[in-house]
Amino acid sequence: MKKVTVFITLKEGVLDPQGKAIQASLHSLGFQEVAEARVGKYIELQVEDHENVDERVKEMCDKLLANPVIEDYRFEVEEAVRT
Amino acid sequence: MKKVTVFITLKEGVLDPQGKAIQASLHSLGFQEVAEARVGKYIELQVEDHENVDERVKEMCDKLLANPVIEDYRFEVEEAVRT
Amino acid sequence: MLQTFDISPEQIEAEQLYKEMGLSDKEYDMVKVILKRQPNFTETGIFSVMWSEHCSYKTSKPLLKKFPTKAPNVLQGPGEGAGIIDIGDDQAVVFKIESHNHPSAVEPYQGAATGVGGIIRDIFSMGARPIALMNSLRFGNLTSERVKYLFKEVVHGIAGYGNCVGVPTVGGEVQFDDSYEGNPLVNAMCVGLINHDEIQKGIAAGIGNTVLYAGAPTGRDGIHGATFASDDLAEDANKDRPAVQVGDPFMEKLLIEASLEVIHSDALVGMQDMGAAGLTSSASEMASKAGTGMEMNLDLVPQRELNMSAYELMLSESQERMLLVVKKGREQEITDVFEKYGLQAVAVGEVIEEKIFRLKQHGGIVADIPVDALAEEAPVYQMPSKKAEYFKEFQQMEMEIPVVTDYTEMLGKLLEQPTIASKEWVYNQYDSMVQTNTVVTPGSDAAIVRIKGTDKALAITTDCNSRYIYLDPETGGKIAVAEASRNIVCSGAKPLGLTDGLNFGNPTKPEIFWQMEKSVDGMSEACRALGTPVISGNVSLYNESRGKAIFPTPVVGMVGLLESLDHLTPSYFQHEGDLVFLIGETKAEFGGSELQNVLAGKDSDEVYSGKAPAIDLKTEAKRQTQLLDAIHHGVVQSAHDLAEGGLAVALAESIFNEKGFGVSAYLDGDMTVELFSETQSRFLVTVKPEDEKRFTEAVNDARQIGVVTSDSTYSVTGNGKKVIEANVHTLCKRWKGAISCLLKSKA
Amino acid sequence: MKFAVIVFPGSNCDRDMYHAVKEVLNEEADLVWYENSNLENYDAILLPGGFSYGDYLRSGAVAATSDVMKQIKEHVAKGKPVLGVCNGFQILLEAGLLPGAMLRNKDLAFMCHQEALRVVNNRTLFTQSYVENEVVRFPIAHGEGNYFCDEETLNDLKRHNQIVFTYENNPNGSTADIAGIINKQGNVLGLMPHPERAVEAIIGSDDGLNVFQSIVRNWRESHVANV
Ligand SMILES: Nc1ncnc2c1ncn2[C@@H]1O[C@H](COP(=O)(O)OP(=O)(O)O)[C@@H](O)[C@H]1O
Ligand SMILES: [Mg+2]
Repeated sequence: MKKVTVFITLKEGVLDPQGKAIQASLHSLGFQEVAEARVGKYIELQVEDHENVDERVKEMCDKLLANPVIEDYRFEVEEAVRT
Repeated sequence: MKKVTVFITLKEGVLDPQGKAIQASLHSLGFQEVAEARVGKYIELQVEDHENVDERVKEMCDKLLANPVIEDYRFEVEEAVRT
Repeated sequence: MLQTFDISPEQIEAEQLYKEMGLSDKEYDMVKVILKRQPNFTETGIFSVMWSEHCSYKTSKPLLKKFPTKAPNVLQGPGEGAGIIDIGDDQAVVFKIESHNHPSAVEPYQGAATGVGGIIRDIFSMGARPIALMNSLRFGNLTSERVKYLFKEVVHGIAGYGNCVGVPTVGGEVQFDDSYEGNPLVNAMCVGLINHDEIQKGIAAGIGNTVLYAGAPTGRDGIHGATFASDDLAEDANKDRPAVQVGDPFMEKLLIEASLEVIHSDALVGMQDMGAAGLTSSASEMASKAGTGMEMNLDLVPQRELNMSAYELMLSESQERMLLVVKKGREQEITDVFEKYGLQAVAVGEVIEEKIFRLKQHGGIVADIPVDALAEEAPVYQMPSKKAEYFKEFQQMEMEIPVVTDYTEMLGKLLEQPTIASKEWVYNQYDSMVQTNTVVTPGSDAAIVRIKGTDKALAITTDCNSRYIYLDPETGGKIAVAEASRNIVCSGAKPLGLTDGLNFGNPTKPEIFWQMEKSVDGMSEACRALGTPVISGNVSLYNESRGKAIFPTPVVGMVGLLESLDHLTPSYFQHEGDLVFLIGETKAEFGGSELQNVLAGKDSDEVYSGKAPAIDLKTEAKRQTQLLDAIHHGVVQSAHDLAEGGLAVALAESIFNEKGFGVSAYLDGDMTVELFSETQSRFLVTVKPEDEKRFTEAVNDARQIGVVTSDSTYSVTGNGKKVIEANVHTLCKRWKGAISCLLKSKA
Repeated sequence: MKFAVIVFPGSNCDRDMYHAVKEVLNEEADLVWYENSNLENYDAILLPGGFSYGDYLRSGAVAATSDVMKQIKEHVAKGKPVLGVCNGFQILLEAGLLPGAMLRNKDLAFMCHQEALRVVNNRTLFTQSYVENEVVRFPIAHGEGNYFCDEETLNDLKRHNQIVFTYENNPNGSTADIAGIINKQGNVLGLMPHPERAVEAIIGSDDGLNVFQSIVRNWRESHVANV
């Protein structure tokens, strides 16, 4: 079993209203040091061992998990430590 | 400047309807190997250098970024490479 | 949380572990008598949730008996998932209100969302299509960050769930008072529409029939939620709390469609949602109602997590689950329907003749309990009641007329009070129009939802001024029902009946029980006087934080019928030159008023004092009947009831819309009283000049107090002098912006 | 003419769409469950609003990958009309039938109210019954209606007159006030506001009826011409 973590972020140049709102709230809570906040998605997949896991995950991202018009993605594959 | 990445996930045992739906959809796209999907948030912060960055980020998470009733979080701090 | 493994019956008794689960010593002894042995861990848990206030109504049952519940058009009174009232043409309206206060205090988004999900299931489990949602909310004042967070998240949660399932949220109410600071109230109401021949009941009839479990698998969510709901909110509400229930509105939407499809099959015998106390209460209640027993194999129950114990499976409050009883041999027809929607429906047991609730797991019997002991025969207590000291004091107080110097400024201030201010910030986030039936959207006295294929419509409102009820529970209880009825009548509809959400503090305190008793008395009397039976309801007790109770808040959700859309009457002014009439005389009544609130100042401990406004139910009933008649005869252009802030606020609300009218009013007497008193049973009505005679003949206690103007000025002349002159847009801006302004401002 | 209203798991404006064409306009219409459907015999396809698949991941993303989209693409290739409203619009974007993507509303909140729209292009089969630059009122009800596209796409949209409806008072932050766009071929319209909620005065507006009437008129014209 593999643990795959996919990180999906908004492309540079795409406005991130959620990030803006978080930044503003952090400021109003006194965290003035936060110069920018951007919000993305984090997806954890448990994937059964399979040839070319990397390729398959890439396909999942392209077909469903990320929208190329507004999002970039990257992912990491590691051995799953299941409890 | 530091780049902080915060990973927020639902606590063990808390229902993740979004993850369930993604898993089902990956299956119907033929990715049968996906045994589980869980969705979390990924927040990238650009933080001005500051003493005890770690402590401050922990505070941000506790106060705003994560909902301690249903979510866990972890974060990484690294030197920012700004473009 | 207690661990379920390896705890023997002996240990439960010796260490009094039953107490931790919510059973008293006496109740535990009763259980032993019923079982003729010591209960095991699972059984103790089952008894404790079934005998909790939430499921058994053990302290409120004697009070609920006082409500009038019958009328010729009532098809189903309290007792089922929801009540049903006939509306003609073989159709009926189904409705109920439910609280989700404690979960919302801990996790406001999910607490509110799952509250909405739960009440919707109550409606469609009767076979009705949910057509409208309402909500009644109470929070502390919008000054602390925590309260703002609770308020925002509760609204988001309601929106998040209701919008997704496609049931419009058409109205509601929000009030703010310090008493709700640590214990907000989140009551949600759902209204459904049903054909007479589609009415379902939650019964497990027919020996040998199959018990089907449908919907989401069971996880460890909200275990002991029912007893939790019957508990004081501890200082640290986040500690030691059950895993929060998370709602999945998408799953609910599929469940609605699948459930409304299976009711057309005669293979279906009974259906009930799994609400509080999950599988335990739905299964045992279905059997108890049918006079049967039930046997279930817990190994067959769909499970989301590994190694779940029988205790956890039976007490879990995972959302979006239904229990069905289906004719033996015809399970496939039903499971096929669920499958179409991607839902699992699996056989988990059968109906048995022996009136026993028997559970098996891993090849052994894990619970064996007489069914009726869990439901009908649950203990009922007559709690001691004592007239509250504060009440005696308030009754002695002489009413003084408060001093107001600048009426224009006071009007502006009142309009900015969050309880009076526009709730647009709230309802703009709700999909109020899906299903394309919403004729009157949020922002009016009552919401109006038409019934497609007919010329009829339903009017819906929720009301409860808890300040009056705090000052005088009996009078306040009458007012709550009367106000709801007024809102229905103003829209042109005839009140049909109501659902009540009784939110109170700890009933074991005699003064709290007295509040409950008296408000129920008052409500019952008003129901009789106004002809509105109670067809369903909900009780939420122990609404306290740090030992201090909320204001007694018995919310009234009322539904009325517009027999023709021609009767539809707006709450705001319609044409320039129309005559403005006030129905009812005005007395100096300021106890519990918004004026009292504004004048009390921030630091005062007791904001509200004195007597609640008086109400005479005969007068109330007469005025409502006359006004409705006048509306039906077509002589009324708009009608609005007078509530918080009195006449001054009602006049303002009547011109705050895109029509751009103004008003010019002339009054005599004490201006503070005329403008701001909250005397009951009053209405603001506009009439075309040519209809004046017909109107005054139809309605006795009306007098003209002004005219609708076109100049966007709010003007009042008192005793011949100008006392208020204000620009409508300026006033409206203050009223509209007040809540979002408070939410943005820093504490 | 015959309409298909596609019902996905989680669609919730399907009946409203059906009511508009079937009961208000008296045209033939079916609610078509997304699985095992045959769309061949329908003249127009309507993708209703709602929360298909809970709007989990991204609005419309999961529905856009479902099998029925293949048939919808064939239908489009034949030049037959497809109208996607709200979630239907989001599905069309996710499926690549229209350019761009939806972001969360700029204020992050779901919003529901009447909005004034301008019909900037009335020379489409969906808008021919409107007057050019007519201002109409439709309800909006969405949390992710903030239309986004890059500069190049925007210029392309403008060049080909693909912007059909714009907001008079942009409520959600949409690029260029865009409320609705059409594909280059002119037979796929995506629209965030709800014309099907504006088909009877009693529910607040009947300004939306012309969208459906336009489709019918266009079909009648071409149909009669073909005979
Ligand atoms: N929680 C809410 N949800 C939806 N609509 C609300 C809510 N609170 C208030 N409203 C709307 O705002 C309007 C004014 O509310 P309120 O001041 O409580 O009116 P009333 O005094 O007539 O009961 C009502 O029409 C109601 O529909
Ligand atoms: Mg009112």
